[in-house]
Order: sequence, then C-alpha cells, then structure tokens
Amino acid sequence: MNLRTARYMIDEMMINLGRRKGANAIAVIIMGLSLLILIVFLMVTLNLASLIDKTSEEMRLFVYLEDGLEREVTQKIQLKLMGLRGIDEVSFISKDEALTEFRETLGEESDLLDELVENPLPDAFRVKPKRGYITSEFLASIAAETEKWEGVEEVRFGKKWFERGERLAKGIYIIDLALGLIIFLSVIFVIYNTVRLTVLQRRTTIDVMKLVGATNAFIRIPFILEGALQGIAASLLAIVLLTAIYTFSSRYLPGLVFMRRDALAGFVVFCAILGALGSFSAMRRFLKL
Amino acid sequence: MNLRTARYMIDEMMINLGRRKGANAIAVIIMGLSLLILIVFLMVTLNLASLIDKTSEEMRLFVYLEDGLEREVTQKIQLKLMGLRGIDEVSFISKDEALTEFRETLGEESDLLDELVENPLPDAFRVKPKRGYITSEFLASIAAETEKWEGVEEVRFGKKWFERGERLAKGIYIIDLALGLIIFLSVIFVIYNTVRLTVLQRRTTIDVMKLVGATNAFIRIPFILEGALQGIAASLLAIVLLTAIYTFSSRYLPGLVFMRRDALAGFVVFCAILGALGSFSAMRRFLKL
Amino acid sequence: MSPREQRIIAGIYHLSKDLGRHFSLTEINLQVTNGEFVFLVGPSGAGKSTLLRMMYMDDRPDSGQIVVGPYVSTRVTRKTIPGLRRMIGIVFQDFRLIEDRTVFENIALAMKVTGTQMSEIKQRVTKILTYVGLYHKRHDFPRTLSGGEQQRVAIARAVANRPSILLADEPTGNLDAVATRNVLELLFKINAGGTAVLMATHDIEMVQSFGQRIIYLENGRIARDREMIFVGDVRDRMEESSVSRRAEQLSDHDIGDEEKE
Amino acid sequence: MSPREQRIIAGIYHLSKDLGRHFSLTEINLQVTNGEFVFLVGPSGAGKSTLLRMMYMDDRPDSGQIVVGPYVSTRVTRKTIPGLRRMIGIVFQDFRLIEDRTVFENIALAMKVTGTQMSEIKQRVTKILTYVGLYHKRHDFPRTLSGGEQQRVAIARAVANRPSILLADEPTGNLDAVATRNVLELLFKINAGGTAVLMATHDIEMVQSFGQRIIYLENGRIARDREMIFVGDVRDRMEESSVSRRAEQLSDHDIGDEEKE
Ligand SMILES: Nc1ncnc2c1ncn2[C@@H]1O[C@H](COP(=O)(O)OP(=O)(O)OP(=O)(O)O)[C@@H](O)[C@H]1O
Ligand SMILES: Nc1ncnc2c1ncn2[C@@H]1O[C@H](COP(=O)(O)OP(=O)(O)OP(=O)(O)O)[C@@H](O)[C@H]1O
Ligand SMILES: [Mg+2]
Ligand SMILES: [Mg+2]
Repeated sequence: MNLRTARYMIDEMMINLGRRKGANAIAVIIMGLSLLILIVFLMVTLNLASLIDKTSEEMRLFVYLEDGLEREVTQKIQLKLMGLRGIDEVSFISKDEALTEFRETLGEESDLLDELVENPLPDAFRVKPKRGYITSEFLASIAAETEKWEGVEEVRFGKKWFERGERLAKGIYIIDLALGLIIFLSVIFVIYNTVRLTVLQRRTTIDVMKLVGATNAFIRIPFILEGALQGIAASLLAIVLLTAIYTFSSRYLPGLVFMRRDALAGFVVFCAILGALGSFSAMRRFLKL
Repeated sequence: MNLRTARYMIDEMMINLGRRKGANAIAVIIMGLSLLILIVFLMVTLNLASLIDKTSEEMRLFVYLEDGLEREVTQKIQLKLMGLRGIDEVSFISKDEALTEFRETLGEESDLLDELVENPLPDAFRVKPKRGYITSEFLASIAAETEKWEGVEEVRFGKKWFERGERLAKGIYIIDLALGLIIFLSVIFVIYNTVRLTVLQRRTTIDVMKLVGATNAFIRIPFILEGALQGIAASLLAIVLLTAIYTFSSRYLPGLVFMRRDALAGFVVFCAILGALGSFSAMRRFLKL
Repeated sequence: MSPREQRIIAGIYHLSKDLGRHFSLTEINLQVTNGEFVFLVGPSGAGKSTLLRMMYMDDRPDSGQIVVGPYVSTRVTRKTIPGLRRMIGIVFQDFRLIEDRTVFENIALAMKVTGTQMSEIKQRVTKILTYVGLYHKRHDFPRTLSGGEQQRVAIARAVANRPSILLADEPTGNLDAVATRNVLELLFKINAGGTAVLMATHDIEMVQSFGQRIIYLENGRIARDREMIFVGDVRDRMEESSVSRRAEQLSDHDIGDEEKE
Repeated sequence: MSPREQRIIAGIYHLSKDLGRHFSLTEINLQVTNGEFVFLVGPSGAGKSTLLRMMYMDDRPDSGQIVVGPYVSTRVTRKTIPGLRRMIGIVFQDFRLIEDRTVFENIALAMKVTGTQMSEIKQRVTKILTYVGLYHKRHDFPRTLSGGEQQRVAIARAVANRPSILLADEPTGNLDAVATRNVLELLFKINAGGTAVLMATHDIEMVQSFGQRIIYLENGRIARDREMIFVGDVRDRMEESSVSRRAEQLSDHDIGDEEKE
C-alpha cells in the first residue's frame, strides 16, 4: 500500500464520518453509555476490593501473656514472634493500656468498668500479619503454635468474626465476578452490534466499491479506522461521565477510589480495538468473493 | 378502523418479523442485555435497601433506671413509655439479664467480667421504636423527654454510631439513585435507539406505503406493535437471565431478595411501552406530510 | 354505459417551484379531464418527474395550485393526503418496489391499504400479473427480477387499485418493443375504462404514433400543449436545449485521448 | 497509430447458469475482440443483465468458462477480482450510485480505487461530466438528479477509468433521443480508442441503424449472432417469445372491468 492509497482511505473515512453525522453520533452515544455502565461497575469493584482489603488489614492477633512474667521472658516471646514467617509488626500492650483501649471501645458503656476493683486484663502482644498472610488458616496456625510457648496464656484473633467476614468477602467477589462477566459480555455485544449496524447501513456503498475494483483492504481499512474512532470517542465519553459521577459521589463517600490513569488508557485502547473488530467482522460477510 | 384493517396490520407486522429475523433477533438481544443491567441494578438496590432496613430495625433505645426503684415506679415508667408516640415494644431487662447479654456480646473477652465483685449494670427498659420512627431526631427527642422522668437515670441509643450509620445509608442511597438514574437513562437511550434503527432500516418501505395511500395509522400501528413485541421479548430475556443470576448468587449470599412478581410484570409492561414509544417517535420523522 | 360527462380531474394553475441553483418549474398550467390520455414528453432533466411528484403531492409548489379530484394542494393536510393518493396510481421512474416483499405482496399491499377484501385482492393481482406476463414470478423478490420485470410489477401495482388518475413516469424505459406495446395497450384499456392517464416519457417518436394529446416540457416550462407536434420539429428543439446545456468546448480530440493500446 | 492486432479480450465458452425455476442461461458461446463494439439485444428477461453480471464475475457460471483479459472465471479468486474489475467499466441498469456521495465523488471513487493521482482524477472527471452535460451538477447528490441524469453519471463513472472493456446495461433507457445519441457517440469514441464495448439494450430498432455486430439473446440462449438482423424478423421473434410467456386467457372483457364512473 502506497502513500496515496493511504490518503484515499483516510479521505474515505472522513467523508463517511462527515456525511452520517447523526447516525455516528447516536452510535457513539449508545456505545459510550454502555461503556459507562461497564466502567462504573469496574470502579465499584475497585472500591469494594479496597474496602475489603483495608478491613482485613486491620486484623490483629493478640497474644495474651501469663501474669507476672519476667522481663526477659516477655522479650524472648517478642523476639520469637518477630521471627515468625508472615509477621509485620509486634507491639506490646500493657494491661493498663489494654484497659484504656477497652474503655474507649465501650464508649458510653465504659462506666461499667468503674466498678472494677483491679485490672483483670493481662499484658499482651498485638501482632500485625503481613498483607498476603491474612487468611483464617494462617492465623489459626500461628495461634496454635504460639499458644504452646512458655509464658503465653492464650492467643486470640476473633476467629468466628474473621471467618464470617472471609466468607462474605468471597461471596461478594464471586457475585461481582459473575455480574462483571455479564456486564462485560453485554457491553461487548452492544458495541459490536452497534458498529455492525452502521456498517450494514452502508452495504450498497460496499457493493459498489467492490464492483468498481476496490481491493478488500481499500474497502475495509476506512471502515476499521472508523470503528476504532467510534470506540475511542465512546470510551472518552464514558470516562468524562465517570469523572462526573466520581466527583459527585465522593462528596458523599469521601474515601472513594478513582480508576488509575494507566487503566483508563488501557480502557480507551480496548474500546478502539473493540470498535475496529466490530467493523472488521461486520464486513467479512460482504467481502466474500 | 374496521376488523379487516386490523387484520392487515397484524399481517404486516408478522411479515416484517418473519422477513427480518436476524436483525430483529440482534435488536432484541441488545435490548435484553441492556435491560438485564437495569434489572440487576434494581435487584442490588432492593437488597441494599432491605439490608439497611433490617439493620436499622435492630435499633433499640435503652432506658436505664435508678438503683432500687419500687415495682410501681418501674411499672409506671413502662406504661408511660408504651404510651409514647412511635413506640412498638417495651421490654424490661433486669441487671442480671443485662450482664448475661453483655457477656455474650463480649464473647471471648467475657472472662474480664469474672473479676467483677458485684453487677455494676442497672435495670433497664429496651424500647423498640416503630418502623417509620427510626431517625436520629426522633430517638433524640424521646431520649430527652424520658430522661426527665422520675426514676430514669439515663437514656442511650448509641447516638454516635447511629448517626454515622444514618449518614452512610444516606450516602449509599444518593449514589445508588445517581447510578440508577444513569443506568436508567442509558438503557432507555439504547432501547429507544435500537428500535429506531430497525425502523430507519425500513425507511423505503414506509415511503412506499405513504405513496400508495396508506394512512399514518396503517403504517404506524404495525411498527408500534412490533416495537412493543420487541420490548416484551427483550424484557422476558432479561428476566430469564436475572433468575439465573439470582439462583447462582443466592448460593453465596443466602439472604438475597428476588424481585416481586408484580414488579416484574410492571417491568415487562414498561418495556413494551418503551419499545412502542421508540417505534412511534422514530416514525414521526417519516410520517410528516 | 352512459356517455361520460367531461370533468377536469386534475388541474395545475400557475405553478412555480424552485429546486436549487440549476432548475425550476415556471408558470405551469395544465388540465386533464377524466378519461383523457396525455403524454408528457421532454428531454432528460426537463422536469417531468418533478411535475408528477407535485401532482401526488410528495412535494409542494412554491406558488400556484394543484387540484386533483376534490383535493387542492394549498389545503391538503396530512390527514387527507392518503385519500388523494388512493385516487392516483403511480408508476415511479425508479419503480420503488419494497425489497423484502414478494411481487404479490408488493401489489397486495397497495390494495390492503384501501381495505380491499383479500379474495378480491387475490383475484385482481392474479389477473394483472398475468396480463403483464409475471404471474409465474408472483412469489419472487424484486431483487431477482430483471429491470423490465421490475418495471412491469411497478405498473401492475399502480393500476391494481383502479385509480381515477394514473401517473406513469417513463413506464417503458426498460421494456423491449413488444412489452412496451403490451403496457401501452394496458394503459389504453385502463384509460378506456375511465381512468385519466398522464404518462411521462422521453420517447417522442413512439408517442407520436398514437394521436393523443402531447405536452412538451422543456427546461421547466410547458413549451407546447395540445397542438400536434412533428417529430422533426421536436427533435430540433430537444437538440437545442440539450446542446445548450452541454458545454461544447469539447472537441473530438479531447475524447480521442481515450485511445489506448 | 499502428494497426491494432486482433485479440480476443473476452470470451464465454459453453456457459450455463440456472437461476431458480423460471430461468437459465444455456450453452452461451461468444467472443469479443479488442476494439469491437457489440450490441446485446433481447426481450425483457432474456438474460442480458445476468450474462453481463457473469462477465464481471459478480456471479459464477454453473458450468463453462468466462475469460476476460488474463482472468479466467474458474481460477479467479478474491484477490484477483479487483484486478479484473479495473479492466472493466460497468454501467449498471439500476445505476448503483452511492447515495451519500456527490456526483463528483461517485466518479472519483472509482478512480481512487486504482490509485490515480488526484490532479488527474479532477481533470478526467471534469472532462467526462462536461461531455455528458452534468458538470454543473458535480456537487449534487444522486437523489436530486433526474432519472436520465443519474444514468449519465453512471456512464461517466464507467468510462472514467479508461477500461479495456465496457459493459453497458441498457445505458440509454432513461434518455431522450438527443441524450441517447450523445451517449452513443461517447461510446463509439471510446470504442475507437481501443476499448471493446458490449452494450445490452432492448431497443432493436435503434441498434439496427449502426451496422455493428448484434447478438440476439432469447430465453437464456443466443438466438443469433453476427448475421445482420432485420427489424421485422426480430419483431416477430420477440412477439413470439413474449406472447408465449404471457398467459393469453385474458380477453379484452377481463380488462374492460377497469371501467368506473
Ligand atoms: N430534490 C431536488 N433538489 C434539487 N434539484 C432537483 C431535485 N429534484 C430534481 N431536481 C432537478 O430538477 C431537474 C428536473 O428533474 P426531473 O426528475 O423532474 O427531470 P425529468 O424530466 O424527469 O428527467 P428524466 O427524463 O431524466 O427523468 C433536474 O435537473 C434535477 O437535477
Ligand atoms: N438472482 C436471481 N434469482 C432468480 N432469478 C433471477 C435472478 N436474477 C435474475 N433472474 C431471472 O433471470 C431472468 C433474466 O434476468 P436478466 O436481468 O438477465 O434479464 P434482462 O435480459 O436483463 O432483462 P431486462 O431487459 O428486463 O433487464 C429474469 O427472468 C429474472 O427474473
Ligand atoms: Mg424523470
Ligand atoms: Mg437487464
């Protein structure tokens, strides 16, 4: 293909775009709105995941110590804890600190603690696991191991609640994935067929071009470029609308996370390819010998 | 319009449907998938709302009594509470019951209560407000009023937590509404324009019918019927897919609520009207004099 | 049958219509009585189709009036147009057959529109298709028909409803001599039945032989009406108007460069 | 110019093609040498357009072979068809102009496809449009043209690329006598430049006067080729074939019921 042919193809595309402004605009808006739904869904998923992540990151393991331990024993336990695989931070909580914290948690009900004659809480280590290790199996295995150590009275991590949360997160992820798949397929279907319809409407043009001796490439490339352009325009429309939604929503949910730049760029490229593929495959029917 | 004309119109519709099976199928699938997104969103909203509702229904007001009250005073307070506007149930919780409950709430940490020499908790009434009255303003006003009563030491309802929850619920509703509006408009736009495209493709047929003297009604009604049928087919497709999604999801989220029958029926009617309107307005352009 | 009273079934009065930079219809006056047969001739681009289009009110004049039966162009509305169109049978120059309907359905549709009974539709369509020699193709789609066959279907559709006035735009352009004669015979018979016929054609020589009224249109004006036209005479006029449009700067040499080895 | 060598530029050998219940092309044999001018005549539905469609290989024969230049129908592929089509100029019976392109763009597109320079495209299109009398309409869209004007644009597009062989299907069906003569002159000039021309038409009388080779097609068979045909003779044949198709059970009385008051 030489330069002149390339220019003619671009000419063709520009003429097509110019002559069918209304139809193209409608196609781009249909595609853009479908993509908006997809990208909003992606953002919701992203925020759900980051919420679940944050929540599970707050998970702590408490290693309660026996009463009246020697300093050395306490320090040895701390060192052993820090030596364990998958442990991020180990901090000592004295029984007094523990009571203060507990008072805070109880809030209004804390006056109930005023009745205590002596602090019943033990000293403890608060253990923060590393990110990748926050699973109920891992925490249970750590708990089982450390509980056997000398000087350790009990190890707790809210097993029941944690497991319940884990199940919930898994359920949410599975449903999210299922929904995502459906939305994704729906959107691809809509875009693909919208582009297809715009090609179908120009069936006679394609027929005539074939009859005057245009090569398949000459016919196809302008359409593919057009499909790609439509895809890009639609994805940009979706991104603009997403930004508006984000701006509005984060007034009410301040922690909301936005899509990353590179993900958005990938999204635009993906839509361009989708548009181009839609054109391409719509034309396959007509370009047969 | 006489019977024969009606029959001819139905004929027309059937011929159109039969001759353009592929195009009609694609249109119905595009519309069905868009509607699926809408109806899934509705179901998610429904479940969110029922979750928030259930959570807020568990809201209780605690009226703590002074120590060592006479039975009559206690009973008088109970009667007065039951006489208040917006109150559903009032139940007496003795200090021992309260401690047992507290022990349960603490779970693993409950051994801390073993150290108590005497039960520091007061007797109390647990007050369940009626459904429509669960707002922080109403609860605060009740609390303020009852706190002044003789024999009442304090009234609490977890004000801070409740207000925070209320704000969260409001945020979720607003964002849900905003998303819902966008999805709703997108779906309407997609359906409307899909139907429009199928009408546009038959532009020449419409022109010819006008030229041989068909009245606007004769041209329009078959198209409107067709649009309505497409809408109905699309909504049924969406409902079938929704049922599949529901069945799948409730394996992971057992409490999931399905749409009500009458809401689904309304949905089908809505889609029929939407399809009919799409046809109708697409034709307005062509049926001008 | 009682002798028919002479009424004006269609009249055009002081019609003007501007169509962009290059063409306008100017001061057209013409009347057609019921039962009349009129040829509308003129060179390509003279405005024949445009004039017919005004008569079935697919387009409105800029000034002047068109009257067809009881319908007046200045007063006709969206509601009354279907009534007007049912009085008129139209053979379009480009046929305008519906692509996804068979030959039978195309013709039947025009009759259904007026609420004709199905049994009558079947009978009429059969008869007319047989007459134009296409009964065996009644279940075929237009795209599988030859040019001339499509044209005959268009004619069949136009006459199916027994219109009061038939507007035929170049109805024999794709037909051979014999098919042309058959179509003309059909039109004459329909005319003999009381339908006024206005047939646009460029074939002045064919038209000449029938002795019917001929209206000669040229550059958007009626150049002659009613007087007999002699072929030689019209030929000259056509040549003039055609040649005056065509830029004559082209020499044979210019076209000679088509040559190749 | 050196005297041109006689080569066969297009040949059809033992071609058969079945088109449903009602029509088939049978045992067609014909050769066209470069620089030849051939009229293909026959009644409506004889198979003229179908035969031309086979020659530009939009459809393939059931058996037999078509050879155009170096291209052979049995061996041609999706890749080589564009090359074949660029050798051929085609005037379609139904014009096939692209609706959303202007007159200029329609013609230019056919030239762009072959990679012609823009300056040359402009020059050629200007010259040809001027010749067919439509230069002033170059920026108009097909839908605003009269039937005859559209036909002339179709002709202009077909000759724009200086094809080696021109297939013209009823190129004067919508043209008046003068425009017809101009178009024929154009075709003859192009022919004189070395382009073989195969023109399908139903107008046997017009064709008669030029003394060119005439192929007479009837019911999907070549009835006569090369021998001079006398009008009266062909008239008879056409009548026969046309009448045999048309069911003759219709009496005048049948059509007489068109009558109305
Ligand atoms: N919608 C339009 N806009 C602009 N010009 C138009 C329009 N319709 C027709 N014309 C012009 O009006 C002129 C007359 O067209 P018309 O179709 O009436 O001619 P005609 O006599 O039927 O010719 P033919 O024999 O070729 O069919 C032509 O030059 C045509 O280009
Ligand atoms: N795709 C097809 N399927 C079935 N029949 C067809 C098809 N194409 C053409 N025919 C039939 O083949 C016959 C010849 O058609 P063709 O178009 O070749 O005739 P023609 O000689 O060009 O006639 P005309 O002068 O009317 O244009 C017709 O009877 C037509 O109905
Ligand atoms: Mg015309
Ligand atoms: Mg033909």
